[in-house]
Amino acid sequence: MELFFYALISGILYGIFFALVGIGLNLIFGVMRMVNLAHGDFIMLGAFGAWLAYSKLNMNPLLAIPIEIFIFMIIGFGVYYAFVPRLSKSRDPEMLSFILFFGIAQIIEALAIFAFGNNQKSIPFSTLGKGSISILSQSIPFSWVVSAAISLLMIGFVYYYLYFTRTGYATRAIMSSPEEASSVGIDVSKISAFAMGIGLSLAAIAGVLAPFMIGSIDPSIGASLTTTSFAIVVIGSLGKPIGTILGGIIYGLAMMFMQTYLASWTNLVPYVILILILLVKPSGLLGKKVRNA
Amino acid sequence: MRKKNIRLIIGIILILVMTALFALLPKIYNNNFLLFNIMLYIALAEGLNLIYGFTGYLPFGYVGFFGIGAYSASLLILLLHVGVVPAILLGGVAASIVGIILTPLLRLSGAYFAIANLAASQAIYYIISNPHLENITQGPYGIMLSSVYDATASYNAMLIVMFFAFMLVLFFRQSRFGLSLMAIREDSITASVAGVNVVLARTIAWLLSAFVAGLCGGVFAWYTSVFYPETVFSLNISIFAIVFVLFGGAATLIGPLIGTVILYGMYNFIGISTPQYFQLIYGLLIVMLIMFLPNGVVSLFKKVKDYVP
Amino acid sequence: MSPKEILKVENVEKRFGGLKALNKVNLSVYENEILGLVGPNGSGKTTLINVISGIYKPDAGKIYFFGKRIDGIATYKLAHLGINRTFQIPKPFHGLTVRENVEVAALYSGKQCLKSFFKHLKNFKFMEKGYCNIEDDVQTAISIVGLDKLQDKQATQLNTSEQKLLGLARALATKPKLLLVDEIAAGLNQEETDKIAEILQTLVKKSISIIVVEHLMHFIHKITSRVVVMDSGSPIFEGTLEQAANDKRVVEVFLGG
Amino acid sequence: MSLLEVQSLESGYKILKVLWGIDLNVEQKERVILLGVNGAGKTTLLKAIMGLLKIFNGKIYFEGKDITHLRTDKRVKLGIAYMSEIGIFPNLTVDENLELGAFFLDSKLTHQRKQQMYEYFQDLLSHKKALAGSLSGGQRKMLGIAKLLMSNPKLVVLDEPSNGLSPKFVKLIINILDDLQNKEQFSILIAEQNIAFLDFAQRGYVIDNGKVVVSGNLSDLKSNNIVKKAYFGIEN
Repeated sequence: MELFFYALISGILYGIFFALVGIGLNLIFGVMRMVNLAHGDFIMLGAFGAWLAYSKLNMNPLLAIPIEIFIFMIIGFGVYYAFVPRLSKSRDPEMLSFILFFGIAQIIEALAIFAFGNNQKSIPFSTLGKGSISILSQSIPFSWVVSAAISLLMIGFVYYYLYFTRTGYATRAIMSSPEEASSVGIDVSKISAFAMGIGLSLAAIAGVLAPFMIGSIDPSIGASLTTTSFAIVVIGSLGKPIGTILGGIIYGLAMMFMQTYLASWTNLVPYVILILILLVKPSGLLGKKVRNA
Repeated sequence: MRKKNIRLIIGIILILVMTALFALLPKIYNNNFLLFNIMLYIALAEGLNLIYGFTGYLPFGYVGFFGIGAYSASLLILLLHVGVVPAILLGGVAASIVGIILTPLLRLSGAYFAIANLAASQAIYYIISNPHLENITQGPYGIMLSSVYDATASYNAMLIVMFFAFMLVLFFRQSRFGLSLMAIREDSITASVAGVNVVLARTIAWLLSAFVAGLCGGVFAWYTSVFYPETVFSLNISIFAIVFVLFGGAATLIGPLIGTVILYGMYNFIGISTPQYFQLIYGLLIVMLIMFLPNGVVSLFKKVKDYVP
Repeated sequence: MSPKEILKVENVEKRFGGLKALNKVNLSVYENEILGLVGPNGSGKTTLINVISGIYKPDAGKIYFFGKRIDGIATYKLAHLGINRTFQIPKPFHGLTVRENVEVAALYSGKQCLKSFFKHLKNFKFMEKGYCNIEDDVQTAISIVGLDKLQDKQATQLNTSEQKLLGLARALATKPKLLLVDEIAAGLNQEETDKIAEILQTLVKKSISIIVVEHLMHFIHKITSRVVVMDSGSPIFEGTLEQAANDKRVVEVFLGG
Repeated sequence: MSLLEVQSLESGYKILKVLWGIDLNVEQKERVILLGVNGAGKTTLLKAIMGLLKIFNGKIYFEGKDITHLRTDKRVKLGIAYMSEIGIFPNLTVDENLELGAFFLDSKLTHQRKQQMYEYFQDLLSHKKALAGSLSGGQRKMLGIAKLLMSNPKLVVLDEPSNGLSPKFVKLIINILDDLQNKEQFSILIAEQNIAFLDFAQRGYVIDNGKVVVSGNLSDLKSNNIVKKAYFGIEN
């Protein structure tokens, strides 16, 4: 029972963090139907941002968050205007975006190796607060709680943006139909570029927390984070950013319970979940994105 | 003479020249390892071309079949004492069987298929490398095949597999079966209206593609004789094959060949010691290709397009 | 002697979610006729075509083709049996030439042909010309629609009307006995429309029955002897177009109440 | 100067040309109807006017300004409001839909305008927080019209507002439009196949196969034979 509660609590905390990991990918897909295969690499960059702040500038890594939001907003606008309008006109935007962002992922990873080397880097957990706190008589590291709280806060911001601001309405209008959106006077490309900026910033913020949740970081962690993000997003339904919270928590719980009871098979979790969901209920979770015949 | 027949003749000549070249090169050039790897990637790229080029499904987890081929062949040799050649063939069959298990993935559209296939290959990797299965797969500790090691024979086996992959692609390129596959790639509903059994044709291409990767894996295992799960399930194998095909041009015989020779050559030149340089270059190449040349280098030869095998 | 009935649609229903796209549809097509299928958008015309050509499976009802039940049979098998169609928006196989487009369709147009395909596959003769003797079928189909001169062109290089003709040629290459033509005149000018009307009329003389779905009434008027008017998923009228124009219910459907 | 002037417009979808040279104009405060069977090109024409389709040839002027190649959202800002056949965002609430109808106005104006709309459409007020997709067919059209008028447009362009409605609701919609047009004095271009709208309009065009076949004032159009010819392609 001890183990069960531990797995439950840590699973939920991790789940909230993983929701943040996936939500940017889903936002970008929902708004512009682009598959950001470099999502994990943007997370990795965010993580290195935190590491730089901590080890080079002696800052609290959390202070990297506002700076990263600023930087990744700009990157988001750049990426949008450089690629998306042109891709949208092609015959198969979804597939081409997939390959294009795969290329971008390779570039990011290579540049990260130039900048940071191949060695693993880490930030001591204690920078987010020392010791642990007791929840349901389970001792949980304080850094997990802080990370989960920040993740929740960020998801709250996304929710607020989408459901309580006019730009947010416009963003949801574009998700529902770009054509309809432009015919009520919405500048679809500007709002989409902004969504790209938000999506990448969210990835970066997840990255800032990654050293505390995932452990040490290196430039190669991007690929598996991308697949994990896909698993999370697909569970919660693609194209619906808020659904990602559900995906994150299911994923976090599945992982923690596996780690508690069947540790050596934990690595399989994201892949098996992803395949099972795609096969069992592809139409339900992916809308109409299923091939005919 | 019809363009198609000219194309066939060029294709056959090309295949014969390439095969002869790789048969003779070891006598004058002693970097046997490099030659083997080029053949390996040509075969893998052409095998991936069967499914990506002709049906449009991008198998990001193609390496899964390669790894399955390597492990099946090795375990058959080690545990059941099967002869090397039949073991490699059975490795190909094993890859195809995994392909059959994964056929439901073909129901998914482009990007989801690619991601699901990637996930499948990772799942296979984590199963095979799991320490709990040490008694069967040796888990993470890898495979030792030194008892059957034979550098020359395994090199020649690779030559045959490459030839076989070439012939399959040429068959797809020239035959009406290949034509119906391309029709499916363009529009599966219209193809079925034209009388093509879409599901069957697609599955055949998928299984043949898996078979080629499985054979490559088996021969690779024989040639290297010592390997770890992460060697034969390295995502880089998928990525290289995909990039080579994209670069050269899919759905042709010569595209993946050009892609492999140029890019693997470059990799060998600058990449092995500092792989990030190569990674940067092919990352940039992909971005440029998608933006400016989505059909690969081959599409530059528009005028003679009909003669490109 | 009454003309032979080749297609019989019996109480066919098709739902999409809560929406009944087809509701108890009964319809017959006879030998050597062009039947016009008209009605407002969303009345179920294209859905009916999709059900007959096997793209959708009906939720209820039966369809007979030469007395044989065909509802729920896969599209490609229907193509082999002799039912084929064109699409409103032409869908040529890009990257294939005009001739190759038609070849794909001709390839599977008969059992004997299929057998010989595999026989030659076994003997590795698959690349030889005429293994399946489909060359004649391909050429016939191409010349009926008049694309002979363009047959080595890439399908993408064709204009709209040529792409529509290519769609027709592809359908003809499967040697259909029943041809479903979905809004072929949309987007064409008068001259091109007339040409297609002429082609369809020659096809009927070759014992191909045709169902034409069309909004262009003068086109329907010119080539059909009988029309069926659909509304909200059911046929509400059957007769000549003149009779339809004077039928109170039909007028109501078209002009609103 | 006409409010909207369309000159020999050709447009369509990718390779499919649907409009073959359309001439049309709408004057200030005028109600113009566009009749034709489905597939005649009505929706295509409206989309082309809104900039949602590529213009192959011809010109579009709004208040004398050439808007042929202007982006859709900028046209809306000039004062053309458009209601497509769907007309609403089903995944957004009623209130959010209205808010988006005047997306480029400042929030104070938007708020005032919203109150005005809730006054016009009492029914919508009681469903303020409901998802637009959960409304009944009639309510959706009301919401569509309210959203349309949010931005105080000079010209409203409606695509088949009667689509899917029972004759009773069609009457209701016509009455609402009639009433609002009298109050707010915008111009209307309305595409319909339901001739119940004939009485509502002052002038109209009948299009067939992407061309204007008949145009004129109400009495011209009411001569049943002309409409029938356009609808059935036969004379009798």
